[in-house]
Amino acid sequence: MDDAGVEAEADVARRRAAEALIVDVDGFEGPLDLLLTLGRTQKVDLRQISILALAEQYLAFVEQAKALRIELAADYLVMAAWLAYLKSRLLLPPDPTEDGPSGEELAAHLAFQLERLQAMREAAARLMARDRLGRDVFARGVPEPVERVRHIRYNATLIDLMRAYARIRTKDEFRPFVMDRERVMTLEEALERLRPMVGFAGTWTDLMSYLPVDWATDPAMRRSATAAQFAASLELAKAGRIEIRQAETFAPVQIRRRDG
Amino acid sequence: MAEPGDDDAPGLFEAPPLSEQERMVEAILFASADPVSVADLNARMPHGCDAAQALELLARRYEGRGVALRRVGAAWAFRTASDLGFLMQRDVTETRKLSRAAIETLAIVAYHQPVTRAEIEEIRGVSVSRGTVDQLLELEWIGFGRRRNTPGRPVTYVVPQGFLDHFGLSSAKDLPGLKDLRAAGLLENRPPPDAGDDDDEAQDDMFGGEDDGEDGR
Amino acid sequence: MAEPGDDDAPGLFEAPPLSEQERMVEAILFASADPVSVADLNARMPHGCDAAQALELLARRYEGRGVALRRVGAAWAFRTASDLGFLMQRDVTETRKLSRAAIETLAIVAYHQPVTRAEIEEIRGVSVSRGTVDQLLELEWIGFGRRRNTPGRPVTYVVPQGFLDHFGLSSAKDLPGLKDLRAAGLLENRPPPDAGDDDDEAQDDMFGGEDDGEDGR
Repeated sequence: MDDAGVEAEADVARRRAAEALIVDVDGFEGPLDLLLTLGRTQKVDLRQISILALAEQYLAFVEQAKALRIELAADYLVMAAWLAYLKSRLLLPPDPTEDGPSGEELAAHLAFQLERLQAMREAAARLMARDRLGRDVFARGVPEPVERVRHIRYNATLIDLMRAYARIRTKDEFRPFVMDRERVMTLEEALERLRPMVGFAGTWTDLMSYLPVDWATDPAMRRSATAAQFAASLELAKAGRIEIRQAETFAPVQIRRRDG
Repeated sequence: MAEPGDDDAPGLFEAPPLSEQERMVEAILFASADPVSVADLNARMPHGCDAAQALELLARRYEGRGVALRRVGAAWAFRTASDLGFLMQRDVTETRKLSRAAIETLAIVAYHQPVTRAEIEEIRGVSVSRGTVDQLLELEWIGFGRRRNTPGRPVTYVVPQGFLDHFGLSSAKDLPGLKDLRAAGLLENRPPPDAGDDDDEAQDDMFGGEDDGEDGR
Repeated sequence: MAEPGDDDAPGLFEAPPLSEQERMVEAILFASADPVSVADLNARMPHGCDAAQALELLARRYEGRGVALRRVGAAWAFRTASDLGFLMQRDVTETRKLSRAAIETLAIVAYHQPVTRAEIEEIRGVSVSRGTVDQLLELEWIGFGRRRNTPGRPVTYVVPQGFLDHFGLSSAKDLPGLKDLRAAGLLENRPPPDAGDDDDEAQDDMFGGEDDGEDGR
């Protein structure tokens, strides 16, 4: 075999290897996975891996993929750009004007990431190789269900008892938080009275004529009843039951049933 | 069966020792969803095993344990020891408050014992349902006293030891009086019109009145 | 609390002898397919029992048997001895084969717990699909831990009892090779070297993926 032949053969082998990688591109789980695979071909301990060489391998891979018109996912290209940057920082003497980590620091971190991913893969393999429940080790075949028995426990304290007793004992006079309102007419009371009466008020009628007789004499009661009745009339007007009018200030307030 | 090399070749494959066979039977019966017959056991165990013999050993080993080896028809299974069935129940205790009717009825019995149902109803102002009384009886927070010597001889209710125990009282006389209730802020409304009177007396007048100590308790 | 007769009355109800307690623990654990916690055991056994002590006795009794007492986190379960798995071939339930992504994600959660999704993605160098996480959650091989106290308060993942049970681990500390990995610094979440802001961003883009599952989910 002549030299040219040997060279050609080597070339073919190299191309085949590259193509094998590329054909496999779908099988890689992202750029880091690819880098790890490439790193393993260096056949050294991952801790002694040459990141520079790795970056070159990766970039070559991307170039070849492009040449073969294989579409690479964006993150492969982002990684390629980053590795090209890393490569330049590793090759060029450090630029004192430039901030940020050195090429070595970046390379060391990438090496760490690769080593960590590799370690997790090995851990995963060891984990899956363990004796596993349902495959190597078995649980009880006939578990007996635990029957739930419900007990209801009633609870009452002495305070509950005393409160209950206090409630009964003082039922007649016990009206908590209610003020004494013997001489006050509430809005509810006034509404209650007025509602059935206005049904008959076909013509304008003085509101005061509705005042209950027994509330009309005592001034305090009269005042309360007037106010309550007026408020009630406003409520009824709001509800659309009646109309209200007043000719002038202080003139009698008149109401009338509203039809329809 | 008829395959070559499948024939009994004594000595070629030693059967595992009996103690191993016992472990195997134990594991199979433990994991199996259904009872397993001796034939099935033999089929699943290595060649030359004697499941029946292993079962015997195993049954003896589990004698008096928390689980027992049981024969189910022609097959075998582990079952919970029959005296431990109670462990397969889980008691769920729910605490509930007594209904308002129940606690009021209970309070009336406690303060007015012995008291008839009619009296309870009179004091509460509403009728007392049978369910309420039954519930309190069941809780042993009220009990039956003597029958009243009035027409119809109605039963009376009293508070028994169970009530005192639950409420931490040494006797029904230790129940706080109305004065105490007021002091404790449980009666925070204005004093009744005849304030100043001895409340405890008023209480007696009001409720103890008619049947006044008649049973001579 | 203050109710008399409801309190522990030592000596009133003697706890059963320890040998009886051992039987009880045996019965309860035998009856359950899932691990039972010590607290649950104590709750189900009569008052005054000490399940932990009984468990110790029981574990010794089952040493070398066809079924073994196994600790699973804070709980215990009987499992067939691992050398006898071959007898149970017919009981094997076919489990869906996990994808490589799922297996790796599981290992990362186990070894790095509590770990956020962003951290898993950083370690694997690719985004983690929702399906992968869902599958592992459904198998109860991963579970939710506390939220991380970092911006966005991302959820963390941890391995629960189901994981320990499936892989025959007493605790997450028994994960194979855990110590070596930690000693080698491979369980650290080492941030990328403090690059100029540009680099930082590039890094995020690279590993956070477009669907940037981190934080605000």
